[in-house]
Amino acid sequence: MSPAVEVLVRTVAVLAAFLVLPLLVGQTEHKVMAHMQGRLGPMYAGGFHGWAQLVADGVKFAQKEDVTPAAADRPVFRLAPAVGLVPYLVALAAVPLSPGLVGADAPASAVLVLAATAVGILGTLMAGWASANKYSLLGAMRAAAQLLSYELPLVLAVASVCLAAGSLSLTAIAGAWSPWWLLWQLPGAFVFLVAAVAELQRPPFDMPVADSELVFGAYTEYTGLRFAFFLLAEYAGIVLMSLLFAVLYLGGWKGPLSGDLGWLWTLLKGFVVSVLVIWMRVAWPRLREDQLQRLAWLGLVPLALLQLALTGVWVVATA
Amino acid sequence: MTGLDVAFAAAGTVAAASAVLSVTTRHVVHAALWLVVSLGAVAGCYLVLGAEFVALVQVLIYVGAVVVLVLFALMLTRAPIGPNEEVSASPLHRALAAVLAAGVTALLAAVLVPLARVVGAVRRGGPGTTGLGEQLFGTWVWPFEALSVLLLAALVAALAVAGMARGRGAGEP
Amino acid sequence: MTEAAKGSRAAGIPGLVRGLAATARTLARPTHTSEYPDAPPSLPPRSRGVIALLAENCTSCMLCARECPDWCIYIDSHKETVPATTPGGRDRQRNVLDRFAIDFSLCMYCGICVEVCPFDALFWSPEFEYAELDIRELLHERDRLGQWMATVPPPPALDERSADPAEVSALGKPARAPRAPRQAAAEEGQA
Amino acid sequence: MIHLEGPFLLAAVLAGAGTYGVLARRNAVLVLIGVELVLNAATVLLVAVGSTGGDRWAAGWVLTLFVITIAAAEVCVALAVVLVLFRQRGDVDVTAEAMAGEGRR
Repeated sequence: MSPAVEVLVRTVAVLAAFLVLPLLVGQTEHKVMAHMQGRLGPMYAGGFHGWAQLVADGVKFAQKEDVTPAAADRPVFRLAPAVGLVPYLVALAAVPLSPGLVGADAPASAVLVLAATAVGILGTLMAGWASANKYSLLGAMRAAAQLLSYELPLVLAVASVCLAAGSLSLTAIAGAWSPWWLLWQLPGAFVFLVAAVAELQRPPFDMPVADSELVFGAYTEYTGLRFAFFLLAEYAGIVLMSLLFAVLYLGGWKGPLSGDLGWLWTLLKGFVVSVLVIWMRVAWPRLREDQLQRLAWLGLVPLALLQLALTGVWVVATA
Repeated sequence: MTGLDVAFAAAGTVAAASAVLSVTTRHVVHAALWLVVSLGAVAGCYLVLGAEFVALVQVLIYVGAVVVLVLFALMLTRAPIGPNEEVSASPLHRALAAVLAAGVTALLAAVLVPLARVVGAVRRGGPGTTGLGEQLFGTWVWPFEALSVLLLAALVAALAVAGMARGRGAGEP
Repeated sequence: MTEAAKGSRAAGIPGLVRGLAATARTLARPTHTSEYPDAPPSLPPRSRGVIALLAENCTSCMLCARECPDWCIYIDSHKETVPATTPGGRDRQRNVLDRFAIDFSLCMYCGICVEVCPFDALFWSPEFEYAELDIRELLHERDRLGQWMATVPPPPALDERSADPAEVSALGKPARAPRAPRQAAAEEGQA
Repeated sequence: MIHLEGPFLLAAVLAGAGTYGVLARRNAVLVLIGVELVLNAATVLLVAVGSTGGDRWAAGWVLTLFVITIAAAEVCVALAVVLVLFRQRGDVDVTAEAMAGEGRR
């Protein structure tokens, strides 16, 4: 295969995964959340249990009018959804499904993924500021405060795993994984999961989009496709964080029959994690802003540092 | 001119142009956004130079944290939409600043560009991520530790400054 | 930190677990959703859907129209003379219903009209699928009201243990003793 | 292979732009943006010479990481000061008379 064709195939594959997996998670959220609340969820679109609901939603969004508020900062307002969406696409390309199955095999892919997700927040900030709406601005500022606070424990937790594996490459990390890590890296895994949910601004950490206080936070003024892009970014974020959790803490493609079907294991583990993320949304109430910061700085950061020390001591002791 | 030269020229042009825009724009928040573009393009330059890890850290820390903090501060200190003449000094002041800035650029370029031949050319032969780690925790381990103390001190200082203001605010009738 | 905050912190983790458990339990149970257009809803007996009219019973007495709190019942009628059936008898006048309409955009389903109708001409029907796209089309005329009579459920059976209706129990009673003649009573009074 | 003229020129331009930003801006946060640009001029230089592979310049990358860390610390403190300033004076104009709000308290 010539390099050009290979690049094309990889790009198309990553793009397809980027468009399909979030829809899958979204539909799972529709159905799981509905059943957890004693409802059925969408039942009509597509015939069988409403499987095409999100496709129909997409068509609906595409038909809607694209409104830019008169007082808004037009270029920034229009650019924000792309800034929010593209980093997740880049990050998803670097997450391996199995040793040979990765969109772009970067040597320091763990750092690449973290760096890309850190850029995604700019989209929210731009959207919130450019909307010329006080709720949007408040939502953006809450999002900024929240994401800055939770970035630190997230990076520390990932650093611990990288330390344990002795590599910054996600492929090598999952390669070095052994079931013993489940216990050894448990505090780090907990920190990562909580911080990831907070990074995604999902309930119980959805202060920035708290509908009863801020309408829809930074996305209040958005309509049509641009709004759909933000939604897609949220679900792509769930996919990304779940796959990352699977690769970092659950061994990725390791499992029975992992020879050829390793990628299936990664997807399956990632799916389980995303169901957990959905479950948290259904089961728990939203945190207050001060509780949010307290949890990050007094709970997660010390725990992540503790995990880092534990990992370091163990690595040095066994070296 | 090699292919890499062209790539660096492209990224460098973007970085330089957006840097100039970020210090000349009259929109407060646009300045920070142009800074994002500039820093991102600088990260691209690092990538072209073969320093992936430094590029990633640049994006992670600079774009992900520093600029977000700057934007946060801009929004907290009133950042209206639209051009605002108040953000820059008087025209005379600006002209003087421009002369000085041009002087700095000319001086640096005059010193550095002849040096370029002396130093050689980039062969993307940097230490690599592994080498970087070895250097960081070998030769440079004490400065590294000192930096971590600096970070801690900065954190405490920021908290103290914020707390000081709050204490005073509470004291006011 | 206050005592209350400490208490809530202690209750935090079990509370979170309870939340997860409750949602998981609901997930495992059948849902409450009724798929209405596909599956008919199971309405409680005697539910108040719409008011049906049995026009044959209506005497145009106007009681319902007058008792209606928001005056949503429209009745037009005229008098007709029924010729005497017996020779030498009197001609009788009779009300004939021309129009009976209920405006369901005004009706608040209080049921007072059904209660006050002395001739059992109005009934509650459980039928509820009569939504219209235009509010003016909710003014339903006599024939439409009459069609709903078919959906009115039969009246509930009488309670077996209840006392017999007055008419029935009256039949079973022995006849009263004949009154004393008026004369005798007058005499007793004088004595 | 990349000729070093490019990186060096970029560093010069970034430093010039940063200088202009520091001198010509009145908003304290925007002054900070100028400072960031000057710091980036330095890191561009460091990375470029660090990538030449010469032993003399081997520390370039490490120093870049240090500069980035120091920049983060600096921004952290500087913004805290700016926010306090804003809370006390109601603006962040660095050309206004020093502590114009002092008389109020």
